Amino acid sequence: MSKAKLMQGNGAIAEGALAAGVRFYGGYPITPSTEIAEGMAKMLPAVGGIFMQAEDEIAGMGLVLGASLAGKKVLTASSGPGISLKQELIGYAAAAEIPVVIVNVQRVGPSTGQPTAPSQGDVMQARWGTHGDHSVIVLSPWSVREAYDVAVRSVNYAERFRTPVILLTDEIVGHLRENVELPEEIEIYPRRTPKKTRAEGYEPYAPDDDLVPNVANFGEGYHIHVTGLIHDETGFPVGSPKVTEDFINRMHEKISRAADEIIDVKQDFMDDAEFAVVSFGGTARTAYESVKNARAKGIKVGLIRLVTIFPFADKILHDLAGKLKGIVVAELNYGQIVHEVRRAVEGQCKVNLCAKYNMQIFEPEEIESAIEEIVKEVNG
Amino acid sequence: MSKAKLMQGNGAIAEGALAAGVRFYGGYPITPSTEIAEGMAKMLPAVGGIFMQAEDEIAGMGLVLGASLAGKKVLTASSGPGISLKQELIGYAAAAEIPVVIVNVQRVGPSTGQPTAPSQGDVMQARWGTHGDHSVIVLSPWSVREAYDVAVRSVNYAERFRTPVILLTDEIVGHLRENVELPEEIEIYPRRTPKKTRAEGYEPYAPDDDLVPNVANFGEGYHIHVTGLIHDETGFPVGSPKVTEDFINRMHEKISRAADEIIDVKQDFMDDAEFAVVSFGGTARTAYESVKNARAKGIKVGLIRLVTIFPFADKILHDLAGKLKGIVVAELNYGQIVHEVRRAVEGQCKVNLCAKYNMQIFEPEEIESAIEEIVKEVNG
Amino acid sequence: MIERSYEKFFRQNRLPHLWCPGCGNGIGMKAIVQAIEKKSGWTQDNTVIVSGIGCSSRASGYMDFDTLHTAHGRAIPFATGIKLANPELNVVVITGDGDCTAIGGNHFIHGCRRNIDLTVVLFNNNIYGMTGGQASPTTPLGKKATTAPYGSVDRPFDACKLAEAAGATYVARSTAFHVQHLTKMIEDGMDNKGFSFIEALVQCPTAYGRRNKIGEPAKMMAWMRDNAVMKNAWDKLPDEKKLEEKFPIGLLYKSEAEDYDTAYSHVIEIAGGAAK
Amino acid sequence: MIERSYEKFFRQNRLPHLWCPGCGNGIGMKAIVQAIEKKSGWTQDNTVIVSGIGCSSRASGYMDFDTLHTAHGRAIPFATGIKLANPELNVVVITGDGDCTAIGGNHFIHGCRRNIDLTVVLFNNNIYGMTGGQASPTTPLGKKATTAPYGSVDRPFDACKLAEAAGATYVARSTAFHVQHLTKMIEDGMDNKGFSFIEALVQCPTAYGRRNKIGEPAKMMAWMRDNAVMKNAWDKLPDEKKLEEKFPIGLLYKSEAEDYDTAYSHVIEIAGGAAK
Amino acid sequence: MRKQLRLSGSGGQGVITAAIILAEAAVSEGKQAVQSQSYGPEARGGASKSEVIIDDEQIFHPHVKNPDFVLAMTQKAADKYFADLNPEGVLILDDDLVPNSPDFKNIIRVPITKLAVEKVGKSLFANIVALGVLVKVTKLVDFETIKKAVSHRVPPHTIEQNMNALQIGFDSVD
Amino acid sequence: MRKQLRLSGSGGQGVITAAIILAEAAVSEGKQAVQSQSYGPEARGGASKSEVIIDDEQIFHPHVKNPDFVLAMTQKAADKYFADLNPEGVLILDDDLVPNSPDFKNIIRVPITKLAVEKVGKSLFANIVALGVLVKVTKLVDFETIKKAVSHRVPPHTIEQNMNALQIGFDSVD
Amino acid sequence: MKSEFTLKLERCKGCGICVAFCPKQVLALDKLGKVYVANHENCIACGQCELRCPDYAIFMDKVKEAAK
Amino acid sequence: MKSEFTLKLERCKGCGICVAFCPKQVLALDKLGKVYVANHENCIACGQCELRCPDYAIFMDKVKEAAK
Ligand SMILES: Cc1ncc(C[n+]2csc(CCOP(=O)(O)OP(=O)(O)O)c2C)c(N)n1
Ligand SMILES: Cc1ncc(C[n+]2csc(CCOP(=O)(O)OP(=O)(O)O)c2C)c(N)n1
Ligand code: SF4
Ligand code: SF4
Ligand code: SF4
Ligand code: SF4
Ligand code: SF4
Ligand code: SF4
Ligand SMILES: [Mg+2]
Ligand SMILES: [Mg+2]
Repeated sequence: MSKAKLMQGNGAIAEGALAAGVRFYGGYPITPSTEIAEGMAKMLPAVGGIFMQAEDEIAGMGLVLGASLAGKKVLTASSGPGISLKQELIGYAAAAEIPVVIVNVQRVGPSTGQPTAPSQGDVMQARWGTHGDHSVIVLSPWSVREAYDVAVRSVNYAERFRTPVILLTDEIVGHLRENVELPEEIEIYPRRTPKKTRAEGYEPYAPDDDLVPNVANFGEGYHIHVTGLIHDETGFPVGSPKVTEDFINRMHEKISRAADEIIDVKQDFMDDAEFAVVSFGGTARTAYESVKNARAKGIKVGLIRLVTIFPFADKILHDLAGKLKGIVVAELNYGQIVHEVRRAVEGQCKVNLCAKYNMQIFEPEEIESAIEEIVKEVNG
Repeated sequence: MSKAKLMQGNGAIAEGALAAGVRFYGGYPITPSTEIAEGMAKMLPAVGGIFMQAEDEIAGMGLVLGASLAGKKVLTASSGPGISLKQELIGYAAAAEIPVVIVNVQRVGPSTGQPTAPSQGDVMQARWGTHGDHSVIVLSPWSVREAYDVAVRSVNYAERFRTPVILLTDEIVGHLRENVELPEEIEIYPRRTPKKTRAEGYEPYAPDDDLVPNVANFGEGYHIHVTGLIHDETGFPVGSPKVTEDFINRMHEKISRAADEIIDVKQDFMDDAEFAVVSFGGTARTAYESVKNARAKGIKVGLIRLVTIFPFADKILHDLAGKLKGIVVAELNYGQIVHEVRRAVEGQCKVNLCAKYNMQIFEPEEIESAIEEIVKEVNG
Repeated sequence: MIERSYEKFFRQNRLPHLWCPGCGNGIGMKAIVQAIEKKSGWTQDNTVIVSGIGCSSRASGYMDFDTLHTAHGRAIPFATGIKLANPELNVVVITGDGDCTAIGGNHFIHGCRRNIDLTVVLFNNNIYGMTGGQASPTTPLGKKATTAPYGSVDRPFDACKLAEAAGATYVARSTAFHVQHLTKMIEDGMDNKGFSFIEALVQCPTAYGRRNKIGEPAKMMAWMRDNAVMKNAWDKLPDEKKLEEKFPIGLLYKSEAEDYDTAYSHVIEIAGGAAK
Repeated sequence: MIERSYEKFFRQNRLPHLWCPGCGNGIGMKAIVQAIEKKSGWTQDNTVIVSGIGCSSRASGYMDFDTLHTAHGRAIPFATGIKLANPELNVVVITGDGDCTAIGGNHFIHGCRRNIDLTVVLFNNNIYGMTGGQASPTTPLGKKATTAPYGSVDRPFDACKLAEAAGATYVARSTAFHVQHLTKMIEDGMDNKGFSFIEALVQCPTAYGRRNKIGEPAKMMAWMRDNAVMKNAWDKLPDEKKLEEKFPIGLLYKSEAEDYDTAYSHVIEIAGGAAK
Repeated sequence: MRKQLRLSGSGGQGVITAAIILAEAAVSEGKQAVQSQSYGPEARGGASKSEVIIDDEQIFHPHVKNPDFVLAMTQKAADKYFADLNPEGVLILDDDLVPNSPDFKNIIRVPITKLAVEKVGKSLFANIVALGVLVKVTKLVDFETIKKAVSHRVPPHTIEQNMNALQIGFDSVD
Repeated sequence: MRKQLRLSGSGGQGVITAAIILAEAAVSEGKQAVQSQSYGPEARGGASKSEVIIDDEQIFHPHVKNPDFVLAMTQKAADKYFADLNPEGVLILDDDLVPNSPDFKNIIRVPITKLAVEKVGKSLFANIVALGVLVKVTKLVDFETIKKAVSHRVPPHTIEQNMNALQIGFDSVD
Repeated sequence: MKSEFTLKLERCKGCGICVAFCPKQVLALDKLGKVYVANHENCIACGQCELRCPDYAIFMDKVKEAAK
Repeated sequence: MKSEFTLKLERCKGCGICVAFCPKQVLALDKLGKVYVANHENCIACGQCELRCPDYAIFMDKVKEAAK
């Protein structure tokens, strides 16, 4: 018998987070993310962790941010309406540099939309949903196994960069069950710890070499102050232009500096490709078949799959575009990532949108025709 | 004595909204938007209208959406943290097509940030803050008089397109007092009314010629149903791919179709310009001086000022870029609208960012040097 | 058969409703329309039904009035906006235990506080039905839910107590078993010019009953019959007889206070905008 | 002078604090640190102060513990997360009337319901101080605020009643005038293993007093002195003497119930994760 | 060898559970399997559909377009889902709940729910009876494998009844 | 003729009101005026600053970089804001509240708060006394105009005291 | 005979509430789970069935005894 | 003399609370609004001033009468 088992995407996220050390979950149920909460409710107490159902999504964020500050690795999950409600505190996590992973299992919006149907309509929100300049890491898996891996990675990134990480999946992957073999061992990034004592002049928000501060957990005797106001290295608010500028720079640079490492773009059939499909999440599974089918018809097309959505793979896409005749962006929405792709490509090649937003997932033929279309448009 | 008077930007917004027919305000106080609420609290009951202080920003949105459905023109105002909280119901307004104007007087974020300092850091949030595909109109004034005008226009657009309109101003304009002469008469777009009786088969969400539905007010005997679920022309939810697609298309097209009319881009010194500064809101005032100063030094530079931020002026910028050597985007944030400009420009000319995010407004020299910089970079 | 007069209050083309077999929501919804029917001056044209999100909140879609299916937890602010914008309208809110006391808890207590003239009917099934059985703020201690697989440890709210403490001027409780009583409680609530709160216990055989091994709808209603005690009797009950599962039904609290719209009309007067 | 022992609980380099002359927040903050001082086992290292946003909530920045200045209204969820993640910590919440009962109202009642082991001190100044004087849910009827220029018509909350109805196991009230009593009330609240709520009436001369023509801080405190009635005396007071402005102070409610963390430890046991 | 199945019915009939068990059985035999589902837009009482793809190779696109087998446990489901059935495929219907057979070549009618009620004691077991039928008809997994898969999924005290249900379903067709 | 002013002090001193009244007076004389303000990051007790630009032509950039006049009502404000004063400009200080004069050429010291307390009866009127001083020193608006502007702004029952305060300020310098 | 029944069977979901609360065991569910009147003669026209049916599927009208 | 005062004047904001609640009119505010001890001899060392000072600016220590 093989070691593979059938597992659901949402379940794999819960398992991955648990494996990466998450010991606190706070959140509010919503379709199609609820299985993550339910899995956590079952599994966490069995390892001495805590699951708490909050009174709403905002409280869910508050709970996990508090627990994170008290030393636990934390997770929360929701879908569109709940993610919209969490926006203020996502910004708080960014500003106060609190490690937290927020899962968004996307369904059709806007508003209540089509609650049980798949979509990828929250991509731009993941980047820009909260007010003010901030940075964020957004990852999107295409398979159940990758959901597990990305969950581990999200927890690690949250801890390493002390930043909110959005695990942006979709109903396709979240509710899909398929074969997985889980890794025996995974790498875990431990909670960062102070490198100085108070006597040595410890400053909780003083950046380490990687620009990330080693903020002490509450209860360790450091008497730190944490605030959503803009603050200096001591953690206390300061109304100074210099501090403000430095703070906002550091927020962005701690991530952009590590961008090459964070940005994970998979390429298939790209070696000799003249055309490419850019896709992500559950849609990329269909795009993969479309590309294979188009290859079978002799079209030199490849697949560029964004596992990391933000920071956006500007440079990779810019460079690839230089060698391509055309790009089809396949996404399950009215057109969102296509804007980012167009921006990155800077007119070097044609960029067409293959969008679908009728509550159903793509069929391979639909992306195939978009490929054939662009080939025709370019090659005449 | 002149008819001019000294008026504050926030006050002008309140006055403009009142003049445009707003008779209901619901919201929660927050710096630097509070004067709008305070103005409404004072003025509304004097014209028989209602001001209500909500228990939070979400309730504030709920109040105005309910009141709008019951036939009143409505306004709410807030700033970053509160706008983040309103996101879910902004999406509801888009989905259920409820006229509402939401004012965001921007301050420094993320999170609590620098509550009393100016910023333009919520521009992309205004477009993408709520989950799911949706469209929205975003307007930004640069002066107190324009704040009044834009308030009138926002109310008119909300009514005409039955959509949330975001009046995106900033602390600069919001708290600025300057000379204004208010117009004696303004054009007012009245609440849309049903064109059929129930007996004639009235369907509240059946689009009119302009794709906007003539939804009856509550209490007029139509027995309509309003929901945030995706619905068909009857207003009732339907789990159909076709209905979903049509719905999302119409949401977008009712606005994109009128885009030429909505998009308001002011151009100064652009006739013979080789370079341009793109700016908006309070920052554009400084940019204007910078451009004048640069002109004085012989640089052929003009100012492109976005009064309408979304729908974005893709075509205008694309066309202008074709004739320009370089564009400087001046914005009081880490770089947001520059992404949109780059996307629109498609590599036709150089696009540089002149960003400032240290809680202070630009000085003319800063944008001037950015102009000189790009001239040097391009002309060598 | 004589056509039942309350049937005109339903959108016939949308029936049968989508609730599960034996779901108590259907009983609650009928109680509401029957109460409306009895109110003189309340018509289909001047009555608005507002609901949140949840199984219970789907009721608005079946009722032939102007109806509003808002967002989860937000029915009361929307309803408040409607009422204040047009005080001629009679506004009824239908909400669930999650909708009203979890995500909507703040709006609930503030509605009570301001004494907005609304009739709020809470369909309390002690669970999140719509999303498949997560614990709600009214799930009893020890009961199971998908998010309380080991039994709930969160102490439940008494929504009626909360309403009273927050300022509601009419507070009553009844159950799906006691249909006629429930109808009367709603009717009386509609008479109160101010915030009226009626908690209607309803069975959810699917998401609550099944998991807690009392799945039969009729059994759940029999439980209501056996444990509900009329308020008068309850008040006379010695404490030792107020056993675990027993609870009072009937009018639990009533007081007099100016409703918000009337209060605000004074503001308009002072401000000189009386020609409202 | 003998150095006052409670001064060590302040971050000396951040004093003087930024509150207005005569603001009652300073008195409330001192009461809290003096209460902490009296608690055996509570140290600067194992005590966490959590606040929301508002003038009152700036207190956390002046206190030399691990301190957390959250977002407006959200102190209780953050505090709950901290307490559950590390039950060894003593968690004190400082909040304002707007922070706790307006935007934070839902978290407040849910904290009470779950009986989380927190000590929540509400600095009630009947106004939004920080944003310059808008009405709060505790602004008395008829009083003026920038958003109630014609006098408030929103009936105010009795936060203590609300806490009790929502499930808090310790509820007390005192005032900035009654400093020692206030300190005692906070101290006793800290002894309660469960949700303890202490409402501290504090004067805001700037945003409330001035607009309502009682601007002098000492006058506002004299009002507290003259209108507060000790609970025992209050209970004996005939109704006709419970005049408009009179209010009870002291321990208003107390009950026994398992706190959330203890309750959840049973879940962990059942689930087999006892080695917590 | 790719085979695609669609199991359909209404909310409470357990077709999703049946599909999951089938996929689990396939996986335990070393095959690749993908299971997905969709509910009606209405959370309650609406239609319910679950799809399983079984293959020797990795499965990307997870959606079944032209299933090889369709199980329909209500008339509505039968009417809606037979249309895109592979013409060579098989349509399995609950004999009582689908009074009108759609116009399709290969139809197998089994009184699934009735068997569950009459022979196992509760309509609750209809999905497991159906699973027995499916295993027999599709030959995608061993009967022994499906027995193991079922006993892993169901509450311990119901294993016996479930085994019984499986067997009854399996034996109801030939 | 562009003239730029900065009025500074601490939270409760009313410098913002004074600036607004000055700008209103300028506008009523047909000039262009722009008034802006900034609080400390702390809402309470912090520093408070308000700027006015008066010109014949439209004013775009609203920020004062090198003011022609600075009024400082606290030591902190004086120390902070004299630095970018136009070297030919004037620095007006509250004599009691700014014990140490910054190192600047043109300084006018007036016991503004003391005058308000002693001659008008309340420190509350210090800002209006300051306004009187400013009008005299800057000559930007007529004394009559500022009197009208003040009486439009303040509560009716305080007009007399305010006129008195204005006059006292106006007369305190020559 | 004191009662006349109208069954809107497309509405009946077979929940069994009417069956359970009928004091006289008049009602029953058929194979497909729809209500039917099994023992009409026992009916006392109390109306409990109609009262509690959550689906408005069963209607009981009293008819004059004479009509028997 | 029964009391000794320590004034942390950088903290005093001149709110007048100590002045108002002193039962013996011992305290007063100076021109710049800072507290000072005006009539020390009247002080009864009751501690009300220290108790209610919101700014922790005034401290009263009892000293032995003998020290007089
Ligand atoms: C903001 C938001 N969060 C969560 C949900 C998901 N959701 C829909 S209904 C519901 C709970 C319903 O429970 P209740 O209010 O008790 O109604 P019931 O279904 O039990 O009648 C939840 C959590 C949502 N739609 N929106
Ligand atoms: C989400 C959000 N909304 C509004 C505000 C603005 N705000 C800051 S403090 C405050 C009210 C403060 O009142 P209260 O809690 O009573 O505290 P006080 O200042 O009176 O002590 C408000 C409305 C905010 N910071 N965040
Ligand atoms: S899940 Fe429960 S509440 Fe929802 S329809 Fe079914 S029985 Fe009713
Ligand atoms: S505004 Fe009021 S609450 Fe805030 S610091 Fe001043 S006096 Fe205190
Ligand atoms: S109560 Fe109604 S739905 Fe239930 S079985 Fe009887 S008739 Fe059918
Ligand atoms: S009317 Fe009464 S006796 Fe007759 S069937 Fe109905 S419940 Fe039974
Ligand atoms: S109470 Fe304190 S702050 Fe106020 S005047 Fe006295 S010493 Fe100064
Ligand atoms: S100790 Fe008592 S008497 Fe002495 S100054 Fe203080 S308050 Fe007055
Ligand atoms: Mg419920
Ligand atoms: Mg307050």
